[in-house]
Amino acid sequence: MTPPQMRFAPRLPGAAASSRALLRVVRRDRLAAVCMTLLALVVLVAVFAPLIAPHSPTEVNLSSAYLGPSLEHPLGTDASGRDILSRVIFGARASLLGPLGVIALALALGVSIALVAAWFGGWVDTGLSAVIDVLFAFPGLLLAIIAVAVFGVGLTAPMLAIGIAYTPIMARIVRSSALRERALPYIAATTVLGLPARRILWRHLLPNVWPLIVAQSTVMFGYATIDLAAISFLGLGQQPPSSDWGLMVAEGRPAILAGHSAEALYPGIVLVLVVLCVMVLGRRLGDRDDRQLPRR
Amino acid sequence: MSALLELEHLRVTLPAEEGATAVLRDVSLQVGAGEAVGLVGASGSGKTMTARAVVRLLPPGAQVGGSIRFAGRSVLDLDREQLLRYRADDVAMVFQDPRSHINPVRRIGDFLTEALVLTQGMRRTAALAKVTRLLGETGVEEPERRLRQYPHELSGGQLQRVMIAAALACEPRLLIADEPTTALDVTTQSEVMAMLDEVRHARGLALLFITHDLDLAAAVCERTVVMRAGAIVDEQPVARADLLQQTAPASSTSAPASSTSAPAFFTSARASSTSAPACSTSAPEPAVLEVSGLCMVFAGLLAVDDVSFAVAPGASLAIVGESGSGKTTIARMIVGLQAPSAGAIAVLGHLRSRPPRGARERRTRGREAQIVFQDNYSSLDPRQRVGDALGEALDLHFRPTAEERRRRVAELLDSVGLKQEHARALPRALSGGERQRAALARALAVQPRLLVLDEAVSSLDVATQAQILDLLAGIRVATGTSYVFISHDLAVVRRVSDEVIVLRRGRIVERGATQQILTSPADPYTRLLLDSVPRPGWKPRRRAQ
Amino acid sequence: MGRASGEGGGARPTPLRSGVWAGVLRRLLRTLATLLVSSFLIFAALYLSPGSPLGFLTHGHSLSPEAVHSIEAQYHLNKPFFERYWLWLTGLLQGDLGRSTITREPVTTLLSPRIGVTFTLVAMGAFLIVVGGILLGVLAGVSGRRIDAGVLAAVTVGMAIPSFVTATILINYLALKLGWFPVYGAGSGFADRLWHLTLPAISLALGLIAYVALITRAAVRVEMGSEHSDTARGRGLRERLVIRRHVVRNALIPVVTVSGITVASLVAGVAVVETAYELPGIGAYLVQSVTNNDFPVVQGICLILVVVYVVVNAVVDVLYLLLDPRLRRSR
Amino acid sequence: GGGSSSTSTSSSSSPAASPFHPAGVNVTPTTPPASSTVAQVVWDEPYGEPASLDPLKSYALPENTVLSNACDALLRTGPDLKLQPGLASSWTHPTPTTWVFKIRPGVRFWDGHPLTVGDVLYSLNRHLNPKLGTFYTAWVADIKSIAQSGPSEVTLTTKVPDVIVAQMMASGLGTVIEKAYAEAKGAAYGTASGGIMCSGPFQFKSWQTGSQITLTRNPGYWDPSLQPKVQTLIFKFITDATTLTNALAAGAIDGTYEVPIQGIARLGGAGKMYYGLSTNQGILQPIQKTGLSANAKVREALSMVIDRTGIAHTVFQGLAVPELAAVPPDSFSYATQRYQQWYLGVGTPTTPNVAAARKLVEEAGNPKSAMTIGIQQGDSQSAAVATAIQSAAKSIGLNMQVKALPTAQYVELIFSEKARAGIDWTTGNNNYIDQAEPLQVLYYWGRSNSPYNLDGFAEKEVDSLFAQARAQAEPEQRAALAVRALQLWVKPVNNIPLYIYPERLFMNKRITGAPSSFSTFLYYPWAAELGGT
Ligand SMILES: Nc1ncnc2c1ncn2[C@@H]1O[C@H](COP(=O)(O)OP(=O)(O)OP(=O)(O)O)[C@@H](O)[C@H]1O
Ligand SMILES: Nc1ncnc2c1ncn2[C@@H]1O[C@H](COP(=O)(O)OP(=O)(O)OP(=O)(O)O)[C@@H](O)[C@H]1O
Ligand SMILES: [Mg+2]
Ligand SMILES: [Mg+2]
Repeated sequence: MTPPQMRFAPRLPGAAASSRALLRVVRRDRLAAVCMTLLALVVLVAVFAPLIAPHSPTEVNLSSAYLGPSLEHPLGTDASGRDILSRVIFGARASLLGPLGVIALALALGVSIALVAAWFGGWVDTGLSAVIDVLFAFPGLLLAIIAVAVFGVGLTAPMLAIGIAYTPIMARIVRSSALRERALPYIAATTVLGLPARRILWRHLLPNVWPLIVAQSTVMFGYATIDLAAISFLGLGQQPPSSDWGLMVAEGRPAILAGHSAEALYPGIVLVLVVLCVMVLGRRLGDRDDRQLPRR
Repeated sequence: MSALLELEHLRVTLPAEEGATAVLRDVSLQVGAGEAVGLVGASGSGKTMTARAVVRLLPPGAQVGGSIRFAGRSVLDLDREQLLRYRADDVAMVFQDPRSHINPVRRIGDFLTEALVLTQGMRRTAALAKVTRLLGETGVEEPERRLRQYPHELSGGQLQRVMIAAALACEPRLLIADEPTTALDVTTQSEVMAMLDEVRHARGLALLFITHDLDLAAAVCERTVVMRAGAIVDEQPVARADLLQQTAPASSTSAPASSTSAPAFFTSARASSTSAPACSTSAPEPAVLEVSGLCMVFAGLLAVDDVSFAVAPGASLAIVGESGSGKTTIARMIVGLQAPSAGAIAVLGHLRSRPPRGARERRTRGREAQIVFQDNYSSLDPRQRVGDALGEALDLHFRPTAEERRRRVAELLDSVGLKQEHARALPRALSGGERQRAALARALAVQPRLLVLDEAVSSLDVATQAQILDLLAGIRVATGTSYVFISHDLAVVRRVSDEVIVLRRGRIVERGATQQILTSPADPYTRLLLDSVPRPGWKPRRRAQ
Repeated sequence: MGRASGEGGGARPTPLRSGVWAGVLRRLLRTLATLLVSSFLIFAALYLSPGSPLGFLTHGHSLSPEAVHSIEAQYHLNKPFFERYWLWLTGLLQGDLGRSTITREPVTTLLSPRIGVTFTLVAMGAFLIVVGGILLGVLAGVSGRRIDAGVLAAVTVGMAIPSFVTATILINYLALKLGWFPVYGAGSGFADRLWHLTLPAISLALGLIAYVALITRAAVRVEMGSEHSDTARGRGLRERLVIRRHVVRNALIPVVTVSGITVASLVAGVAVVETAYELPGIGAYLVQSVTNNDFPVVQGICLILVVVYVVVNAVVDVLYLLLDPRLRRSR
Repeated sequence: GGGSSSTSTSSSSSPAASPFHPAGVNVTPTTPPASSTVAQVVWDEPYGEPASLDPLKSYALPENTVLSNACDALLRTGPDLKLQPGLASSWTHPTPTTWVFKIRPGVRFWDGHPLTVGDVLYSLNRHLNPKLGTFYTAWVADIKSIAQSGPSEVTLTTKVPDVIVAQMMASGLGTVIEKAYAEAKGAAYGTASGGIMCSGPFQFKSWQTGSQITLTRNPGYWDPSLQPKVQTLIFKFITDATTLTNALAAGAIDGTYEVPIQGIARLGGAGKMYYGLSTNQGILQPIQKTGLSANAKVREALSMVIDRTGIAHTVFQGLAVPELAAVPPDSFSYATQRYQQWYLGVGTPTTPNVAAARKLVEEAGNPKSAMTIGIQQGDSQSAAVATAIQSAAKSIGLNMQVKALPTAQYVELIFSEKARAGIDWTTGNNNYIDQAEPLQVLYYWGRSNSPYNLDGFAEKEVDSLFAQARAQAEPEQRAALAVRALQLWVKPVNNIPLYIYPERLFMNKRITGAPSSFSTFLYYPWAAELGGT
């Protein structure tokens, strides 16, 4: 027989359920399908960037700066003669990693705080809510700027800061949803059955707030992408020669003056498209969830 | 005299995810001027949809076929202006749930006068005077003050009266009342129905009265039609009390003989369970449940006030009382979901004044007492299959082998009258009754010594109710499980309990043997409560002034 | 049936009007506590920062030890942490935010000319967000599929475009190509300032207009299909009246909250927009001061932004408390 | 001084390629003189807002661009980069360690008070007071005293014989402010609220921090040849290339030095570009005493493989030329031929020689560890240059990283060992020398005890030659010594030369007249020449 600890080991809560929900959304909805495909493509491109990119994103060739589109350079080259397509492709890594980190942090912190607060209630809830309140006093971008002031430029500090800034939002949403869920008799029933708190939290409460979390995370991913791009734009995020899309837009901006808009244009378009798709998917997931819950 | 309202072969189809569903398939009925017609049917049979079709307030995308005629005019052919006048002058609707049908952010006075001012062109002061009078007529105390209040400051009963007053304000010819009392407790229901009846007669209103309670319909209507699955069925309505009477003996003290109602599983498992005391009949056994001086205060509200009682092994105690009297609160305290403000609860002699320490004590307490909740819509984890829910309970308490678990789950499903396929179903795919049975099966899986049933059968149809009650009785005899049975349904109470306590505003007003209380109540409140329950030949009455 | 729950039971206790004020007072106290903790966090964070403010003071030119010492004394660099925090805090209460390590001017002197620009920008952004967002949302909410889908699409795109991208586009087209707006500067005088800040305000607001519009649309949708709206329709009220009296009024409650929070979040967005348009506001100055390690200025600006953010949020909460007679809110 | 500058003042057809200035660029230290008065000129400070207008703290571009018009120094750096008399009507060098400045009579501060020797002494001695924290510490270290030596005469005594410190009397070091005013203001002197009090052609009117500095014409300016023609002179602080270009194109800003290169194409219709002399240069400076960057072979290989022509053509769009030794050739204001000859003979390649460089790297043992170039955040040009260097290093198997540092950290590199940790090289736009004096290069980076000499270069011979040169007042002889020292300094590649570029000046159609040279706009009342076309 499996030891008791093993039996209550947390499975990935609702992962199957939410991927199923995603599939359902995609099957019914052409726009969502298009977005999904696009995002999948971007992720694939990011993962296999070295295989896909025709050139190295950092390979400078000063004699071939500002080339127009050609077979060799489908999107042309930038001020240093680097291949813009390759930079955009590698930029997917730099640009998606940050938001992923943000979401991971906001999820881990926010969901734990929320579940613990909702479950234990009383002074635990009061204390954690106070923490959430204080965190809530800092808009994401501002916290990121402070983090840069303290820890210096780069990806890590703004990413952590925005993750922390998103934590209270996630925590509030999850907490209220968990409180609502917690008040329902099925949770009471599991308590009366004698299930340990850990199991109730992981196997019953979390899976039921999970769709909301997924929808929220998706939308947050969109915002995190924009916020991190803004930080890069301000020169406080990733630094040259990174191919972060926000940074590329910022770097490419002066070249527009001289009529070379490609370096700013393409990463800008990809950035907007990715955010757009993520937002559309997030909203659809949220909608979907409402319809799916039993009518009460 | 031709009918005021005439529905002929009314069909309504609603757009659904795949194709369209016919919500109403074939509805034909007539309401004469000044006539009261009852429309009865199970939940989801299409009663509300019929009412909405009459005022052409169907969900977007609805397709309507057949005809609706009001005073000879075809309602479906009215143009926009005519439709507005028709709604404003001819029909009025009292909706099912007043709390959600009255704008929560506008004052009561605003709600009441809105139609008068905006559709009848009445001056506001005149309108206010009129609705004040109407409110008084419908039995709302201090009507002037109410006008300045917001909906949430009124009780459900008061709000329902406001809704009726609003419907009467424009002096319609036909009043459609959609389950106007479902949300109310029996005593209030009786009052509201009496008021409605009075007002209708006084004004010669035609009434289409929608309810799922046949006795209630019979009490106020001249004629009753029955609806099932979107169509009027041409059959004589059956009173549910009769059904209960037929299928089960009136007294539960005599053991129900059928061995099938208590499956082998319960007896065998209980016998093998070492922690549970043997079920013997030896005389001075300690009470399974002992409650003394129990109090519960919610933000200044004394919800439970000094309640004491005991339940002996194998006994069944019923708690009755109007809505809000504290029944559920007591139930929750017994199983430890809520800590009492004062007083003591002991189950099998173990005090439950503090939360359980550690997993072992949790489990022990789980085996001592279980509960089946009032609200079947959410008493099961919406993401857990029924079989898994049962399996989880079994795993926790008995650690069966996979084989054993499967067998026991099958037995449990069988015993509550569920099919084996239901093991794989998610709660959302179950009907209300099926969900309730699954919840019951989960509670039974633990083989508790005490089972608290909070309105556990109220949402079931009569036949299923009878079956479950049989099962409960069987288990009680076979295993000596004790019950605390909460219900407002006196017929059910009569059938399952030996003893009754009557609760009013958190206090016990009367207690005693079931038979005695139900037949000759001593307390006036108990009498009122009994009088308010619709039954054949019953008439709603206003509370004695 | 399932609805026969305790919900409809006995009359609820009538909430006293004083209940509202108690709520307001509680919110106020919580806000103050939050602000105090935030001020501590801001101070502590920058205290922990590795770089020394001395670094920039000398512009990379070496400094004599005496000069270093006098600077340290002037900026309390040699005092223990809590004493420095205390000095800073008590200074704050007297309107003293310390001195910039770079210009050696009082931070308040440095910020006062910049705050006007930022304030106007935020006010204009807030106006655009509230008016534009709510109008678009109501339009989408009450209209048929076509208009709804159109607004929805526009709004979603608007939400996905970062403000620095719109800034580039707007300057290039509306300011340079068409010459409708100035390409640079914050203007002087009221009308001129509004004219100068129009494009920045649009950049600032665009994504958030979209957000408010979405929320408004959803709220309007809910209220359009709400049962109490149906009651009004069933009583023969014209659709126009139903929308005005029941849909918009009720939808306003969540919308006010969201608009408020959104407007509050503008204070962070100004950093990006002011930098993109090179406006002399405190947002751009914050970014500049961060790169210059001018900690007193960073602390001062962060504090101002956080105070505005927290206070606006608190005001919105109170507004909500007053707007919704049900007062059934437990955060 | 003596000798002619390397510039051609002819503005005929576009000049042919030269190793000193880009082909097609007409370098003129002056612009067509102004012929009319103008009510207002809005000028930009592309490096941002000054931190202070106190000469003690004005040792950077933004401060001096403004200050040079408001406050007179003893000397000026003229458009041809040669020293001119300022508040000192003449100066002599009686002994190797003394400099005597004759203070011009009849000069008045803006408030009407006469400028006295007392003010001069007060101003100059402020730098010697360690409590006040001058930014000119390195220079002050060589000054022994500044004292009155006659009724209108001031004597500067240096610790060692030194000609170059006297040249610095054209900078903040020699700037004169009103004693009474400065004492009254105390620490607030030079701040936006404290203001300043000087005698320059433009007087300080207001400083709205974050937004602008406003100067107005000083009607009583003492120099008849530099009577300002602009009534109000406003400085804005736009740093973003795009915004600045747009503002210039739209006429919101009238002119600026250091015009953003990418924007020049856009400015055609709005006004005119001018190119001037410059003592600025782009170098790759090693800042560690140990590690790979200290390895002579690695340095040489790197220097060999950098595509200087590419950088000049692409990053600077043809507005720069490769630098052949880490001394800006426009600084060859005397003994020009001797210096130029040396400069052209150093032999730094302008296009990459990968094969030879590879060999050197091999000889160095094919090092695998990484080096890092630190650049200033937001300096897009240096970022592009660093990226090009990174790519070049990669081509010979060297691992080079680029790290952008916040301004504060970047400037800290110079004096904080801690800040330097992990950074091997830096490149940026702040490696200019203040005066057209090649010796300043050695003063900063060549002598062993300079605080700016970060890689620990120490060569006794260089030190001794430098000491002799700085003592030598005679230009040709000084140049001879300087060239010998420089040669020793550049031999084991030290600062790696990258590019030089003429100063870029833009004035719109309305205005003209400003001199176009770098360090003239820092140490000369350039705006007094500005006026209507
Ligand atoms: N807006 C809607 N869209 C789609 N289906 C609906 C909608 N409203 C009701 N239905 C479906 O129509 C059927 C009839 O619903 P209706 O509300 O008329 O039932 P009812 O008889 O009033 O039940 P109850 O007693 O529970 O009120 C049900 O199956 C219900 O699920
Ligand atoms: N968590 C709570 N907070 C505040 N008041 C509560 C809470 N739970 C119950 N009450 C109040 O306590 C009283 C008793 O409620 P309870 O649910 O026990 O009634 P009930 O007898 O079960 O009614 P019903 O028949 O409607 O289920 C009611 O007035 C209810 O509003
Ligand atoms: Mg209904
Ligand atoms: Mg109850």
